[in-house]
Amino acid sequence: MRGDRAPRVVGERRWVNVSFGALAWVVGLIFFFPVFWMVLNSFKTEQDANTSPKLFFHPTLDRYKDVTKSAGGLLSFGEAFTNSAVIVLVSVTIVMLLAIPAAYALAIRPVPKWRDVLFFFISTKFLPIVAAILPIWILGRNLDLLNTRLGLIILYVGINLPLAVWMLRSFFQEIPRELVEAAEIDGAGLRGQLTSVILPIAAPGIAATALLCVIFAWNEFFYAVQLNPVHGSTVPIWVTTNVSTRGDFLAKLSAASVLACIPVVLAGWIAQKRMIRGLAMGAIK
Amino acid sequence: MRGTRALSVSAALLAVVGVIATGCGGSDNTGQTSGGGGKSKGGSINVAIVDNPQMKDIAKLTPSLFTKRTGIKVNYTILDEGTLRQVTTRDVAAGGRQFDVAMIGPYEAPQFGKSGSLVDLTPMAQSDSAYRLGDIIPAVRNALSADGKMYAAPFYGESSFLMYRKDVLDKAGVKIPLHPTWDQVAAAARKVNTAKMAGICLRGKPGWGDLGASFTTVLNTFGGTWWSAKPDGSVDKAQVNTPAFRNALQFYVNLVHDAGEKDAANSSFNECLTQYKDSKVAMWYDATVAAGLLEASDSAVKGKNGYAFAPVEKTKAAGWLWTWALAIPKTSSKQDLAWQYISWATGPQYLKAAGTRIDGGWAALPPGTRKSTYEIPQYKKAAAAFAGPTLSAIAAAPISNPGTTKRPGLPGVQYVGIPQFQDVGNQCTQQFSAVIAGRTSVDSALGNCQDVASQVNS
Amino acid sequence: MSAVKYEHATRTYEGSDVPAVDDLNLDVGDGELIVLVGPSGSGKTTALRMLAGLEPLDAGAVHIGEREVTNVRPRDRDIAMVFQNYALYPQLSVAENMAFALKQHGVPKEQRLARVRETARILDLEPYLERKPRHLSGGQRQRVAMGRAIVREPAVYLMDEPLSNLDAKLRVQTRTEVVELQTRLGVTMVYVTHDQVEAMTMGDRVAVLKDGALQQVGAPGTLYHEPSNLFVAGFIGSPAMNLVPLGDGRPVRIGGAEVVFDGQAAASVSNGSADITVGFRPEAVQVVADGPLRAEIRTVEDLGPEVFVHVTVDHRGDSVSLVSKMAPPFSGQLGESVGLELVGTTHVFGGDGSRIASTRGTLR
Amino acid sequence: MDAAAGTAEASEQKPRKLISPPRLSESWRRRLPLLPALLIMIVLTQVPFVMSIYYSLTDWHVVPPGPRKFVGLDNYSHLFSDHFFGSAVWVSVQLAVIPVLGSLVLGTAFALLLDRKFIGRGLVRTLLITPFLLMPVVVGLIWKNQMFNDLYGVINWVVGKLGGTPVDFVARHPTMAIAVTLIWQWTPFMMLIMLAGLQSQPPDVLEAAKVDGATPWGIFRQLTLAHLRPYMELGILLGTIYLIQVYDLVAVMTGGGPGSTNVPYFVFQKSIGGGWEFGQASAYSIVVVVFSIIIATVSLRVLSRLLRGEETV
Repeated sequence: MRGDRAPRVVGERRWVNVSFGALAWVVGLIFFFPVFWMVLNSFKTEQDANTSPKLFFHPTLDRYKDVTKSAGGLLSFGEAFTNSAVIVLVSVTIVMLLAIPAAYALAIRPVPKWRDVLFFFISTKFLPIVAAILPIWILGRNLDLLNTRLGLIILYVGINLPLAVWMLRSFFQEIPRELVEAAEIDGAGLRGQLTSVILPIAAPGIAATALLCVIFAWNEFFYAVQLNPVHGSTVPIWVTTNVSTRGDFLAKLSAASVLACIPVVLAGWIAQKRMIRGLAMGAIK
Repeated sequence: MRGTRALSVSAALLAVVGVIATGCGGSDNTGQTSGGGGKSKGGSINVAIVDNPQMKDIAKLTPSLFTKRTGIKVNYTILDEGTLRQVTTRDVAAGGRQFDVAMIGPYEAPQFGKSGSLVDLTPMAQSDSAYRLGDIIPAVRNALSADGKMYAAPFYGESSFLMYRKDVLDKAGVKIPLHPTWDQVAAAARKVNTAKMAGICLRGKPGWGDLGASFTTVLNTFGGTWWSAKPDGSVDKAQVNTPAFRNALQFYVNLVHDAGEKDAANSSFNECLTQYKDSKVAMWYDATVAAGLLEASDSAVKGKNGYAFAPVEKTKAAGWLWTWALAIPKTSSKQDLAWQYISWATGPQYLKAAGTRIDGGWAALPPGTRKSTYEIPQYKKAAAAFAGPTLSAIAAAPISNPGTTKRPGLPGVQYVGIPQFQDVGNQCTQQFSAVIAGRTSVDSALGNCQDVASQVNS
Repeated sequence: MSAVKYEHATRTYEGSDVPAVDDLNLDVGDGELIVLVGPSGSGKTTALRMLAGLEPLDAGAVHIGEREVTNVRPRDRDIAMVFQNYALYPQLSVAENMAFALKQHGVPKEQRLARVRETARILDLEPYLERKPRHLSGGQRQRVAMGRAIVREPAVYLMDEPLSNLDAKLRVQTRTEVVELQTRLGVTMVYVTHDQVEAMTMGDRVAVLKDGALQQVGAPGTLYHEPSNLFVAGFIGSPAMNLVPLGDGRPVRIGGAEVVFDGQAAASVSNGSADITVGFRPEAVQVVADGPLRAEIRTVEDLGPEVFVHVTVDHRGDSVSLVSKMAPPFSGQLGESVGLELVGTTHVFGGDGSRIASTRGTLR
Repeated sequence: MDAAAGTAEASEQKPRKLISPPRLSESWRRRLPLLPALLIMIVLTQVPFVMSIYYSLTDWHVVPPGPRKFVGLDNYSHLFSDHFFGSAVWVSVQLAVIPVLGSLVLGTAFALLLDRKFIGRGLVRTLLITPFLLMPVVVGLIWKNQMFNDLYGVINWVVGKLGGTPVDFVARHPTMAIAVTLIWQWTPFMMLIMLAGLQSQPPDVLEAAKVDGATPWGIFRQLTLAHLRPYMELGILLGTIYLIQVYDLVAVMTGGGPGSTNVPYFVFQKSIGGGWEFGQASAYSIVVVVFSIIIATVSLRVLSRLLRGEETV
């Protein structure tokens, strides 16, 4: 927090900066309100949650107990969490390991038909997922990948790779060409250029890309429920088991959702630290 | 300095992959069997159930009451109604081999049974004395059978009836007979309707199982039908553009507009339950299971409710029949284990054992499947206020002749038992919901619905 | 009336307690080209940025003309700045880059174009006016950056090591062009560089900074011949001045030979007891066949007009290296033992590094 | 899986001995880093795509389970006359354009706010990112039941307090209700991209502009906006790609209907959402893919500057 204190900008009247800071706070709070309301609901009884907005109520942790209490055979939060963690971490790591060299080959040392390659990558996202599920489910069944973590890992690599390649390529475009050439003259191969020049400069971009991949993979529900309803079920499936078509469920759902997004909030917070400009400046000087 | 920082980042990334890759490889296959937890004495089965409170209760009691006794481990997949239907239908119809037991309704049971996707449970049920097949309420058993073969064992049953606030209606001097007509109910609703408390809560959310269910019961009793039937009972012509259909829809829409609840076009069971318990509506026409929730200990309206049969117009009875039942897909390789589970889950012993172990107490037992449920003394006492009306409503459900004319897809009251009805029902209720929301007119909705319905040929 | 005035200007970056610029007092005359020079981290760039308004002042004040601008926004200071990496606007063409400042001040379009075209003519950038910066060479980009400043006709020009990214030959050529331009336009210019050759050749006056403190300001010659302290002596001049620390030993001896000072300063030095350091420029020491101070030739650098002879002297046990500037031809061979003779001025620096005396010295 | 990912690493790890590996031709040396990603994408996405094309040429009913009969282009014939599909496409267009532009404008504004230093900047940035961290299903339920709800919604509670009459947003204006929810959910996505874009702007250019007399607004209008343009286009492209796939928000908030059924929900209804006609559903999807490719080709190659750049060797 202290690092954020506003440096005095010459000639800028104090209140200008303070007002922008205040505006940012106001916007942040308004935008955050629905999430805050959800968190608030997670501490209410179903009765309090399903009636007109109540700010003052006696909080209870029962909803968290209901949600995490589980018996054998039922998908528990722990099991869903480990499944999701393994699937997301492995798939995003593979995506980044594939996307970084690919982006290098599309931005810094572009391959001959790099436009068509980029177009191909994005075109893979045009088929509506609701239709893609038919062949994917049948392939999964025939390859015996239904209800396995590996199945979803492979699928999430396919889902996130185009996003990662496109974003990284845009951030790699920003890298001053002469810095890469300088590293190359020093004898740095692909890995050398990556570690010494590209990663430091593009760090904000890489962090943003990795974060978005984690978010998409962590929150993916449709493929997960269709392919892994029994084993290898992920956190989103666990969250929706708390929805009920007969009876109130809002408070329970809020509690489940709060637990579900804690890891992603952490990922977001960690990624932000990488997104501070400092790094980029270091490399250019 | 900057070089080392970047190096540490990529090194960390590679390390993570290394650890995970080995871990993943290892955990990957355990992932497959972790559910199985190794081969215990009885083996393990995969069961898909809907996420209603009664189903969650049995899922929580399974390890202690079933697995301990039989050694069969049960992996539950709990999903909401829509997702469950997607996953189970494909598994049963397209051979997914993911489930050994799937929870389906009376809409699917006869169809899947006839198409040979489900195991006929009748022989097993008859030979299993503990199951007491005769104890099942006839209407419920018939709804789940085709050509005399029972394809799913009922776990939960519900009909539809009218619930109303006795105190509010008495104050307004309104009397509701035990067998009311829709005109009487509409008049009462309009009489008690105030800004603070709406007259009646009727479903308006699109979906053949939401607005579709309530509206179809009204359609039947108003003498309308979705399709006419050929002599052999198969689909003939769409009847959406008939006066009877239009009257039913006009009546339904007018009643909702005049005395209906707020946010009607988005309301279904849950929304109406919330508004009724919150005293925002005086009357409510919906599933009988609601009574259990209204009379529950923590309900604000406990003891203030009157129950009446589903209102009629041109027919003697109009209440719908729905049951969630457990079926065994033909593709399952553990049909014997599956039946052992089904006979326990839907048998009489579970009902007796669960009474003291579930949160809601005796009143929260799965209703509407067995006559013996209604003879359990503790249940009769706990569910005194609604047990009688529920049982009689279910028994009276006219599943084989819900309307005034011949129609296809019997048995079935609030739906037409043909595969195409799901899609037609969804698209038409989307149009009707838009009418309730005031976005389209009755005529254009009926026109669109007629187009969709007439694409169906037997 | 001075064009630019630093008055006790001080700046301490957050998180560090050592001031980057410490109590700087400096006056710049109207139309003068003053060069701020010093090693990296000496605070020269910070001082420039304080004048530009890109760095706030923690104490003291800055004046431009008769106006105090300490808390005035950069855009209201009527200054122009050329950055080390040129900082050209990547998306704008050369013409738009040069006209940018005028456009911000609402100068009408035709007038802007006229002034841009005029400046482009001076810097022969006319053929490139419509190009984008990324399509220009380093030298062209540097000239566009210059053009951007000239078009504005500001009160003061600020230059932050503008030539450091050019190749050696282009740097020398551009250096003279900048000086010509500055004299022809008669504008005040504050020029920052780390290259002391650039400083000596361009500056009317040169200000040497070290660790945020002003060491000395004066004409290039003064700095060269009368350095105020040890640091300035060592920093100015290439190759650097020969400096031999002698501690408090008297009489003053280097290696085998004694140094005799003439003139009244000699008395105060020879019988004082403070630590002293003796220094003399390469041209102040000559290699002779048999001088009183014996030395051994280590390397000989023949630059054409002059030859630099690097020798080592055995001084109190460890070998001290000295350099002498000889006129060609020079016949000494590596490893040959020769004598050294003092011909020019010898400077004497006290314990605190300040210069005590500068007189002729001879070795005996 | 990891073996494939490893190829890019392995070929580099060989210690650079004096005699380097056999000289790959220049274009192949450039292709090497791209190969793993490209091959994996081809395998993962084209196999299902080809299967989809095949299914679209068959009449395949799953309920009641019937065999797949090859029917050629029958599925495509009545597709163009289906006005429900037409209105679904129109809803999809609305649910892509409005949220993308809305979240882009808001995202850029928030990124600018966050690019300055102020007390608690890190916390505010976390607050602004959270909407995007929630599951779409949860977002839909929160907004439907707690924000838009006619009786219990917070918005109507505020409207009521201000003396207005509560409006049933989701029922009366389904498209706008979903669009607003999508804007709320996707603004952080755009903000993230814009923030990374802002921080890749060379700082000395900004200082030069300040010295040259540009006001903060002037700097934004003339320099920052131009610098951000590729990032905006990237945000629009990626945002649109994901927004035309939105399906669970429609299902949860409105359950479909005129003004809310978009193409994915329409295809869902045709297939596992009740129609169980996999043949027809695939046909509609292939048409969607064809249209998307046409639109993307036009927008990427003509309008956007994302693919511009010097042609290589």
